Amino acid sequence: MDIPKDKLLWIYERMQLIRVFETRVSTEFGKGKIPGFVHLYAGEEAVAVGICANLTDADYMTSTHRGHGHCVAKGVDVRGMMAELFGKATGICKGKGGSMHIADMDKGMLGANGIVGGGPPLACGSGLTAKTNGTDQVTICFFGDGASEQGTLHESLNLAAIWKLPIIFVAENNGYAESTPAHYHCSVENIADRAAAYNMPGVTLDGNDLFAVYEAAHEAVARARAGQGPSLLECKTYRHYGHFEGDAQTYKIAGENERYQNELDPIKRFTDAVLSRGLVSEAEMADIDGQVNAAIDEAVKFAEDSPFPEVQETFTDVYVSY
Amino acid sequence: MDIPKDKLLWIYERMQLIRVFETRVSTEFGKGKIPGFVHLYAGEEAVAVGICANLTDADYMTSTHRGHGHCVAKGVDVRGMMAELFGKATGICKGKGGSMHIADMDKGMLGANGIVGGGPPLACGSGLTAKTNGTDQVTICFFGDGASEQGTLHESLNLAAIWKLPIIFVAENNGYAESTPAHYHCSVENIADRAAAYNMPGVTLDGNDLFAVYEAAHEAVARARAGQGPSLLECKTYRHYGHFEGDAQTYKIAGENERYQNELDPIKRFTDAVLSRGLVSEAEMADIDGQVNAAIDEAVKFAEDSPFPEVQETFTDVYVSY
Amino acid sequence: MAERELNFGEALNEAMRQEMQRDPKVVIMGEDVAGGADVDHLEGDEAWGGVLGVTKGLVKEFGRERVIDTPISESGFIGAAVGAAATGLRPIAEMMFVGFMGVCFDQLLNQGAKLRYMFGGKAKVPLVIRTICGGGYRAAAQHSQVLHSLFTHIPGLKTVVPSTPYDAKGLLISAIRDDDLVIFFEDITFGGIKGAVPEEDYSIPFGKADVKRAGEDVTIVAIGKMVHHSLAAATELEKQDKSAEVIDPRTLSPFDEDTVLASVEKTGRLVIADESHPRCNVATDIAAMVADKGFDYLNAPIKMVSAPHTPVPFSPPLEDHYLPNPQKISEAALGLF
Amino acid sequence: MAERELNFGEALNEAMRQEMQRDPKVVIMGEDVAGGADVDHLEGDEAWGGVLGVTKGLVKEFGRERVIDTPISESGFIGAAVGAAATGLRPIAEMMFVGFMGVCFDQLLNQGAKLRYMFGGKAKVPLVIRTICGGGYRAAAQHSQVLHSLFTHIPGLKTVVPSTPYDAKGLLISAIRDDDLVIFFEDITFGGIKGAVPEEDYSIPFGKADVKRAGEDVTIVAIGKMVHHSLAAATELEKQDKSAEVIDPRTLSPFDEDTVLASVEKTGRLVIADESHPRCNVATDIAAMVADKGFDYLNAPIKMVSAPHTPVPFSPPLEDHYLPNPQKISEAALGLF
Ligand SMILES: Cc1ncc(C[n+]2csc(CCOP(=O)(O)OP(=O)(O)O)c2C)c(N)n1
Ligand SMILES: Cc1ncc(C[n+]2csc(CCOP(=O)(O)OP(=O)(O)O)c2C)c(N)n1
Ligand SMILES: [Mg+2]
Ligand SMILES: [Mg+2]
Repeated sequence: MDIPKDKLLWIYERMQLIRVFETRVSTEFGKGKIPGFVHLYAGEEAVAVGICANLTDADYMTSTHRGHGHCVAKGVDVRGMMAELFGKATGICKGKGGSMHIADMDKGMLGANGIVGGGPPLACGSGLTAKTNGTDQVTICFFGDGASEQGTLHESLNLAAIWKLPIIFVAENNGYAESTPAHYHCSVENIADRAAAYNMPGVTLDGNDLFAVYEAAHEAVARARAGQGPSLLECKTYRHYGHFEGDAQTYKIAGENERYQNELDPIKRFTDAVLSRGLVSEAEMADIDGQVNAAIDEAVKFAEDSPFPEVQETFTDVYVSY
Repeated sequence: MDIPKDKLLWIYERMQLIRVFETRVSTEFGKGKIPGFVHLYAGEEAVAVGICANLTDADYMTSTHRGHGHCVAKGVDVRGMMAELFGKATGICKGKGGSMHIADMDKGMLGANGIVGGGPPLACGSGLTAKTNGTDQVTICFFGDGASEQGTLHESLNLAAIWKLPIIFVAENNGYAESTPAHYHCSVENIADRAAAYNMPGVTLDGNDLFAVYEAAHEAVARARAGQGPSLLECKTYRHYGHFEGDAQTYKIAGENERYQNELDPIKRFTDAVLSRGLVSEAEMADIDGQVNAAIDEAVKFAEDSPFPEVQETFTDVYVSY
Repeated sequence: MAERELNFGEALNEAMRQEMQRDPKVVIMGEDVAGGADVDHLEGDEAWGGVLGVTKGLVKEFGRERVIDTPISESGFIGAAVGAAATGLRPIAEMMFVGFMGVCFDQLLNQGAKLRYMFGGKAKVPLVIRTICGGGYRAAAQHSQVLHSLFTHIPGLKTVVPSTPYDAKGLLISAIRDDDLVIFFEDITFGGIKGAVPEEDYSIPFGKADVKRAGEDVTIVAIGKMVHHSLAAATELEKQDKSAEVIDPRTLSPFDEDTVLASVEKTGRLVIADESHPRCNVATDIAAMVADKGFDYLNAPIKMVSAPHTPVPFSPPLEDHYLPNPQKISEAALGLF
Repeated sequence: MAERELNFGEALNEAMRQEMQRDPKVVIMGEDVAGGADVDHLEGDEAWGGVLGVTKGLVKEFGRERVIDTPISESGFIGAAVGAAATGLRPIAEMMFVGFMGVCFDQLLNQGAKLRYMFGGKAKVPLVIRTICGGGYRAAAQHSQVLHSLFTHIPGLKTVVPSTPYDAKGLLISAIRDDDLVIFFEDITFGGIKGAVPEEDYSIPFGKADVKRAGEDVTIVAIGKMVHHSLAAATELEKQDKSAEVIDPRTLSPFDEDTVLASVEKTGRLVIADESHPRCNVATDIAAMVADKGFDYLNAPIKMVSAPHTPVPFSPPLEDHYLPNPQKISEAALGLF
């Protein structure tokens, strides 16, 4: 499947934007600038970007604790995201949510989620809204391999199937749930094999191959828009960092990190492919790299320079009885 | 597979005991003697009895809101059961549980359950106990077609699979969850097709055919005792009554009740089979019928004659701080 | 006001019907809320209309796209209701019995209740969850719970416990129009209660208690079914020359502190009747509020009449012993003189 | 008493180790309680030993049959722990953060808490659920909750909130030996707390409060982290010539009413510090108890210092504003004079 050039450039830009964002988050976290828990998406960029390359702002998305990449791919402003991580008033959620609760309703981004398995039921909700309103909006529901053992996923897959909801369930199988390998916690080899249990199409694919993700998503999105119901895509991928910042990663196999950070890295593979096929030039890429680095520098500066919220904000955005 | 004669007699006796028990419960409920909610098992006898014919008292069982048949099949005393339904002090749970919470730890019967989907996680628990203790006890986990859409089932099937727990999951697919047909609420045709999603054997069978149930259970129980892990059996069956006493059953298809109460009735089919094959005589069956009727009469009389619990019992069997 | 009388369920049904007519974004979802989904011979008709028949007839008027039967997947469909509310629908979800809320508790605690706050106000969750509560039906430990105290504890949720058909209709209309997640409790024993209910739609504001009976000597704050028991207790107290004021808060979150404090200022005595288990319940919540803000008004200890700290027993004599009743309430009140 | 000092997590670890040595029926289960299950190169070793490392080293001593990593299936494995307890094991299940309890709430509310009662006493559920609670870690709304009030409301559960390493060890040993379902709360900020802990095993009885500081003028009842804040507040109050008695109930259910009432009888003033949301929380529970049973002792209103009725905000200045602290406690106390 041919991807138009402007989309290829957009894809490269988004993948780099995620990568540089996450690298920088790791640095700023290390400096103590970012409080709380942070789960980095670096290494999995081809999944979020390959999927979101098929969407518009009107489409919905539910996410996970590892949500930065999903947000960037869906077009959420990185300045607002970085400011949110810093807990600043200019954050996309006014600093009240933080890394695990970044959301942007204007972009259809229904929130990162600190509860593993929290997203799939919400996805059925936006799917139901689209169906009820008769629009062609689709919902992407990202979840991890660990989340696939959560009952909410089962219930949501079944609901989406019987109601023919326009949802693409995307299992991001990065091999681990915290320190627990997928081959231990999951009773089947491929999560997508479970699609049959709901009478929906299921595909397992190389999640570090942008083109494979893009194509599978393209088909699933078309199905969903056409009212033919949900699909389940499993993208096998890997996280370059630990589960969260601070994880010693002793469970990882020797050489695994290196292999995924080099030959199996999704951005490197994408770059090699488009360069070797002459689809994009090195100069164009260098240009994008420059913009991306500038955007992240600017986002960090914006976050640092922004004020913290006024303490009165503690009591807004909720009915407070006492 | 040949079933020994004493077992055939036991099977007939248990099926009749369930049938007469339930018929009588319906009558006593109609008279206002049995308070609360009552869900009758009549019509599904071949499932509970066909499964339990392969068990000993040491084996475990988890049940559902429709639990009377499971209890009787597991050997729980019908006097204690009837007294429980009447709310009497002599009830198997001292009258504190009622129809939806009948339990008998001495028989490995871990309780009916008012929560749909409440049983499967508990079954993983008794399975884990047996595995940890190194015994050959198996656990039977009964659940309805409606319960198969509950997340707890998914989690439990996966847990049992990865831990190779000695559990037989038995889907009692009676076609309805309350008034909602299985073909609406369930995204696959056969619940047992979902076994593949957990890498365990799954079989769909005619749950009104005692022999089919017995044989499938025989194999699954042997597997479990041998440490080969769980299985999923789906028994297609039917309830002769409404969801609970008082249900007008307008959702049932014309003639459906009659067909299942006559030609497809599990007791009638068993009777015809053993009689025609000369395995059991009419006299032997009549004998059993007499005993069963007497046992149920005696259970009702016992229940009626028993006292209600003393009100102080409200405060026992729990730590009461206020 | 029309003299027309409706029973409790009819009042709720009318509230939903009128709101569905008014606003096409209102949908109903839950197990058997219509019933018989995909059963051919029912055609447009329903099989159940909810387990107690409260949604009866709505599917005929609004169709199965707006009265949606769900599988027994409460995390799934309550979570879906949250997601649908956040994206523009206004769902009314029926969570059959409040005792089942445990199977979808995260959808309430961490999703529905918190989205608006965590997202810095950029989402709202206009969702009503209707649920059956209460003892007295011999439905045993899992099906007889009250649990409104749990939900009142959680920020981001509103909790409503009507005691009359009139209140039920007006409060449900307010709940449907509210932009927050509202849990709406319907006592299982209210089927038989009748009362005057206007035909037109009307709303009763949240956070406004109703003085169900005026009195001078003792204040009784009563929740749900306890309102009726307290009115009976007040009649009994009258015989002992004690005049009781019975206050029905109607909504627990928000809670109308002012009406309660003003009454205690007048009477100097407070009894709170709440069918909840006694620890950390709404009775303790109200007692604590008054022991703080109304301390100087009090002439006597605050008495709470609650269920004991045990599960609900099945056997009728035990359940009767377990439940608060008019006699326990009047005795508690008399003990203050 | 040994002079040896342990930190909070080490004290818990030792309690579990000693109980596992003593009783082969004790098993541990939870997500990453060992970590790295089925990872070949770890062999007998673990990867994590729990998210905060509290179970570190136990898998080496007791093996993966007794320190069991679970999938992220909390309903499944907490329900399994209930079932295992009912059939003879004595599991210690780790439910990482208390904010996740919503995903398995039914297993607690309707199964673990109620089996013994519903079955007429014929089952017992000797299960401990350890869980991380509390704010201050900038972990935002879902990971910073306290929620002990919810569990204290539910009959059939016991709730334990230790505040020191010494109490943590002794209470956890009691919890493991208890035949009921115990929820054991471990404050996320306690990692740095150290204290003397005897090497031998010892148990601290449930329902026995500890007077962490004796005083004459005002009683401060404080839960978990609030004990430390209240001790700091007491030091501050001392400077204002007010002598505060700080009581740590240690277990919320059972609750030691006598110690609190005796103290209020002496001081005439009561402040309760509880990090919970303010409605229907443990502070209101204690306040209501005293407003009933200790009314005559009171010389002033009862003051509660709780978190506000909002989710926990992420941004540090907001979270600091949200959380109770020594200053809020001492100010509440001073307001009573
Ligand atoms: C209900 C719930 N249980 C446990 C956790 C703790 N937790 C956070 S992330 C995580 C692992 C998730 O694994 P996976 O779904 O594979 O996502 P990944 O981190 O690999 O992206 C766990 C156990 C949680 N946040 N919510
Ligand atoms: C968690 C929960 N949700 C809903 C109910 C109400 N309910 C009781 S039985 C039932 C239908 C169960 O259907 P199925 O599992 O097929 O069992 P059957 O009644 O057909 O034996 C429902 C919805 C419940 N008891 N628990
Ligand atoms: Mg993973
Ligand atoms: Mg069924």
